[in-house]
Amino acid sequence: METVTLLQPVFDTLLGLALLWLAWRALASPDLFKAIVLFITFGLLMVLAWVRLDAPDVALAEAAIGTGLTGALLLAALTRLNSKSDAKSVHEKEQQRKAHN
Amino acid sequence: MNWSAALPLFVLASSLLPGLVIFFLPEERVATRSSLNLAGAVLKLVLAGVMVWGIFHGSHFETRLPLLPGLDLLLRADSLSMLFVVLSSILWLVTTVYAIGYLEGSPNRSRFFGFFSLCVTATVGVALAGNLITFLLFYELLTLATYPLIVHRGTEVARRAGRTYLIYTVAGGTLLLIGTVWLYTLAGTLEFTPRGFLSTLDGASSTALVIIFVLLIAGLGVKAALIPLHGWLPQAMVAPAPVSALLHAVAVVKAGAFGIVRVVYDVYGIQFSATLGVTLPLAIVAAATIIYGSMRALFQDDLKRRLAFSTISQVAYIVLGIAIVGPIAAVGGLVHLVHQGVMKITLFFCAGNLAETLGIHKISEMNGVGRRMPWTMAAFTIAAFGMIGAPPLAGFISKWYLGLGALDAGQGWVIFILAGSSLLNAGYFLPILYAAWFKTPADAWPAERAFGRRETAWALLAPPLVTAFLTLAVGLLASAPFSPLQWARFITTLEYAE
Amino acid sequence: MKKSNNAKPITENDSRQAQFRLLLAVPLSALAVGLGYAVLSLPSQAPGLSDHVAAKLEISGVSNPVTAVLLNFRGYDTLLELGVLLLALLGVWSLGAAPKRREPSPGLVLELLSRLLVPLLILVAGYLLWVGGHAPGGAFQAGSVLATAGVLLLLAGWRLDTRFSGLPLRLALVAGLGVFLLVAVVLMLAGGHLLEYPPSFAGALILLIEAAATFSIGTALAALFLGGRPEKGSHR
Amino acid sequence: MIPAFLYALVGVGLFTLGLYALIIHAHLLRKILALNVMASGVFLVLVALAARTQGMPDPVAHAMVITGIVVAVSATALALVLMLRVRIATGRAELAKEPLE
Amino acid sequence: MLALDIPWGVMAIILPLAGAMSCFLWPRCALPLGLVTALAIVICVAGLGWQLLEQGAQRYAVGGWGAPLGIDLYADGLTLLMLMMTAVVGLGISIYSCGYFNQDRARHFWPLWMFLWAALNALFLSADIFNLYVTLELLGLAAVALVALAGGADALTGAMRYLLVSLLGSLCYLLGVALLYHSFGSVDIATLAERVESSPAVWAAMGLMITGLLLKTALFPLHFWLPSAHASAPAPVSALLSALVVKASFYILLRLWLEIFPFAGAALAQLLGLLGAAAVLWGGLQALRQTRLKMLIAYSTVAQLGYLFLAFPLASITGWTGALYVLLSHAAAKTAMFMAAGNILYFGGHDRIVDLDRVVQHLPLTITAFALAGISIMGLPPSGGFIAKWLLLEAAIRSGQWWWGIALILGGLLSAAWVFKVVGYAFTRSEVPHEARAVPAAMEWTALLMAVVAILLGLFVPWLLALMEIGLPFGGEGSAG
Repeated sequence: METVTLLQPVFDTLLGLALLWLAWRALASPDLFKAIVLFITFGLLMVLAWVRLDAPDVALAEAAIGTGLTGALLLAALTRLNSKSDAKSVHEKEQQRKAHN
Repeated sequence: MNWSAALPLFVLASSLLPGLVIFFLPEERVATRSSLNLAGAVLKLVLAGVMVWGIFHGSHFETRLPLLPGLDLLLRADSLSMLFVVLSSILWLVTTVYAIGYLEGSPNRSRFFGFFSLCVTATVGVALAGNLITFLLFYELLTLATYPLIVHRGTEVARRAGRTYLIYTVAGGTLLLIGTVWLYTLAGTLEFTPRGFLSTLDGASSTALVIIFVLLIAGLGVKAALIPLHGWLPQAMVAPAPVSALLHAVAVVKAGAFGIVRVVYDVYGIQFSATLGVTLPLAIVAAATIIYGSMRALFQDDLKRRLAFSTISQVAYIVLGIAIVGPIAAVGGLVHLVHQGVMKITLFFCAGNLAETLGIHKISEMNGVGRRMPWTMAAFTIAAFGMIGAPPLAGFISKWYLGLGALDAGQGWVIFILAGSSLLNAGYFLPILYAAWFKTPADAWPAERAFGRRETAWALLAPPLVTAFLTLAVGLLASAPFSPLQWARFITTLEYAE
Repeated sequence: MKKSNNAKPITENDSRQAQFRLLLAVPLSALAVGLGYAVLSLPSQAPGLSDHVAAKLEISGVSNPVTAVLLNFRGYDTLLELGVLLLALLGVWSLGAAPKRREPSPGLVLELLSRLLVPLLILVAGYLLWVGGHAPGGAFQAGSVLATAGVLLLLAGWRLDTRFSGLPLRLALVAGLGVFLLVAVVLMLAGGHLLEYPPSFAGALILLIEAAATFSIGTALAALFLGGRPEKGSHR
Repeated sequence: MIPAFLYALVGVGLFTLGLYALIIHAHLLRKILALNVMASGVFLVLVALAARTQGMPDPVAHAMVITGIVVAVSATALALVLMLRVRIATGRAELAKEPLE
Repeated sequence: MLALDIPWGVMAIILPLAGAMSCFLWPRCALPLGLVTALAIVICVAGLGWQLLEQGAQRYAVGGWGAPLGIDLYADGLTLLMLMMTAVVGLGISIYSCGYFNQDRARHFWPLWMFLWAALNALFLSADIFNLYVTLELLGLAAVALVALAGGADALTGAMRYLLVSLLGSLCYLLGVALLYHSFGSVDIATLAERVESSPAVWAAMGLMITGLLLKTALFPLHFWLPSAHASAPAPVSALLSALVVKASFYILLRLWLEIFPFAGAALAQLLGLLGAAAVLWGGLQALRQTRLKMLIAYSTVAQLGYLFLAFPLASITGWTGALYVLLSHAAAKTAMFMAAGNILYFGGHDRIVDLDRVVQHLPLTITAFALAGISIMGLPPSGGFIAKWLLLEAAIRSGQWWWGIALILGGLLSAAWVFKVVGYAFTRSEVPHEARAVPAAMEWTALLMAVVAILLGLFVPWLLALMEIGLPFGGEGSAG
């Protein structure tokens, strides 16, 4: 029991630092896919933070929405951003614009 | 609402409502439009007559609508406003007839007559305004209503003239607004009161009051075309002749001059203005404007341009009459408000006739035109002699009282201004008359239109004849009751009472 | 204003950018310090509104305080929030149709996973919804779990049948907000304030609203994942 | 230090970190990520400070955060689709430099 | 009096929400459904006005809990005027968009627009700073989606930038809400006003909230997102963005300033005034430089928003009334202007200012609408704009801070310059016949009607001021002057 209470501040500090570090990595990563994965990891750590703050409802919401769905949305958007058909339509647009000018 | 409160509103509505209807009339419904216009003009004249009669018998006409907390939209008929209302009602009727003839068959007439009616509405509003904010409101409305008339022809020159006009008048209106608001914060009221409402004011610094005076006069001086604020007027003569007539004789220029009278008499009060020491500078500006306008007029070959510079000079007489502190000069200035209007409108009608019938725009093209258009030139001659100040015409009365008043007030230098100006007037009008009557005509006129046996259309000929007759009549009958002179005397006794 | 692509301007550009970043870091650090100071200056003990909530929890109809706040005390916020979700979907749909499905076959693993997980997730959603009244959980959590199931199905290649992609789908999306609004108005018409539950019905009404909301949230989030409005003929 | 303030400070840090990334990154996906990090920071401040009670943490703040999370995911979804449309229309998933002329 | 007991304000929030849902459910009937809803909202607002006149300012506890636990709605004269503005402009826009959008666009427009209207009404009625955050988000997302409705690269980019700015603004605001809530344990404005006292957290909250709201209100220099978003949106959307949406965040700012941050101090007020003055001049100059009509009008919005902030350093009832009058008359006038621009675009397919002479003459009603709206914008009498200018100028001179008057005057002159630059084309003669699409009469007449409203605002001042004084939103009589 004693050790647990002693460990708690250490854990909190580590978690806080990890959150900041992950956010920083996610935002600075040159690779978009990596950035999104890091962001999802960041979300998972947020869930831990909510639990630590005695907010289980928020933790659940974060786990399901903040991490799960946002992550899925981001990955789907990235896929479409890199996909061929969209790139093709860009190309078409560009050609159309050229034809216009 | 009883009748005496409603009458000022009716006077406004008699031109506002026809104007609004006319905007939506199809171009080809000439008869409807003309009858609407004329009916409005006649109605306005009748109503104005009723009000004059009523005031003479001691009635009060006042309409008060709340505008802002502590500030009302106030329409009030006093002796000074009736002078202007009657003048504009008569001249509007005449100009309407003229404009109907002048614009026959040209495009965009519904638009033209719509704004034309708005313009007169604004002028009458300026005349009837019972406080400074109401005055400001109609003064700005006048700016907005005249702009479309000036650019009516849609040419590049017209647009440029319109732009110049706007730059001047919007800037002027802004100065007037600043002055008005500032005055309101100091005085707490803006209602025109005989002999002013500022002399009793405690605690307001006279510096502030002088600055406000300068702001107000500068704002009004733009429309009154005092130098150096006159730049828009010569350019604005690109507008159709009825517009020029209206601008120079009734609406815009007069609104400015009338406003100066109001500010000096009913806001500051003539005695208080003299105490503040603002009247002498005003008189000097007016005198300078008189001389400058006449000098410039001397060198113009374009007829309407010459008339425009003449206007600059003549309107300053009104201001001069006010700025010479003394009852006799004041009579001269006030009566010139009417006299100048009647004379100048005649001249512009005639210039329009020459342009419309023969295509003459320049004085150098006018040789012998008196033989081709004797009636028109006769009217022109009467008005021109009136301007010069030949007795017994209208202009003589004004100048006589101005001169007398100046001597009476101990401002002898004004006599020299008057004499010089009369000489200059003669200098720019007599050559025209000489050329028109005595020189031999050229082989062909620049662009002649045939009008059967008459020299030009009836609608174009009748108005200048009427106004020329008026020029003669107000001079000859100056001592009759209800003549402009007697009315001006009535006003000055109020201002200089005590 | 497109930058040309040769090497030199880019390095120049880069150094300018680095300067800008450094310049930006200064005020932002100041902001962080200031905000941190402001946060630390707050008293270390503050009850907030927890006492108020505790006092009224009994008549709120549920025993989970967060659900009580979400659906009862501040239910109006939640009502508008369901509006936000629906609105976001409307916005996405107004931007265009969903992209045509590209993946020819979802792959065995995904297919198997979805078959296994989807029923489980639906069960979990139902449980969360039910448990929300007295323990952590509730409409949003349940709805998002439901949406996860939907996303899995979509990933596995499943598409809503054309018959249901019109009005039925829209009804499903609107249900949450609609039921919420309807309950609110009916309560108001019954003589109370907007959303003023009679304590005896509060629990049941909240569960009704939550059920509808769960369904709509799940549908809406899954539809958002689709990234556009379902067009007729874009699927089997 | 009680964890409440620790996590609140981490929240402030995430907020500024996100703001920094929002300004410096041109790519829209990164801007959207940055906004999400900022939002997490704000939520963390809200929930962390709600833990300054004797017993049960303040549920009102938790409810606000759950509301906030749903709003955030809605906005993110709209932003991602809009980003894809911008990409299709202009060929780039970035905003043109400000047309200050 | 049964009708007096109906919570009209609540109805004004519920109806557009219900309208949005039904428009979404039955897109084919979106137009009639939307119009009926619009009419119903107008009736509700009228009912609320009557209620306020009879009973004074109203507080309504949603859920019956009451602040601080529950959410309160609050309506006083200020709320009422904002709701009336929204109702009038909203009705105009609803009618206008009948002609403007084709069937396909209308299907998306109506539910979004109804959501936006609901957000506006909810925002103006809310007395709870967290609830205000939710309404702000509702408003922002609806506005962004509406901008993007125009399609095309410009509109999409504009919408994207607008979305990012809007979200950033909301987050700043929300962090401020968090600090305030945790300082005083309430998110109810009235409760906060009682408890508030100066502390670092409150100052931080004030900074965050004001910055966030200024970002959304597009006060110079945070206006960078506005021109592209407002100019590229479909015309009715541009109108409602300029007329209503930017005003909503200003309204929150005003409420917070008056209620929660009275200790903010003169320095901050001077700063806001300075930014306002800069906005007036910068917006005016930029408007004059534009070559496209809608861009010009959008920059004029930047300038007009600047006027609103001139009232902060003046801090008198006259000043606040003046700012409120700017807000109202600008709403009507700018709606008319964007509608007029929309008509011109609809007719001729472009809005290049130099080529306007070929279009304008065929649309006399439209150009009249533009000119009348211009009169109000530049502050010439008789118009709402003139009254606003008068009041602000009076307040400036009375408080001895005449220099704010200079910005006011210069701004008026700048707008006069661009208004006449455009109107001047109405009088030129076009030689080239233009191939054109007939503009539905409803679109021309609504534009004209909105412009007439802007003019009429200048003639019914005492009546509106009497409404404004319900509940004394700007404090008691004593602090005048």
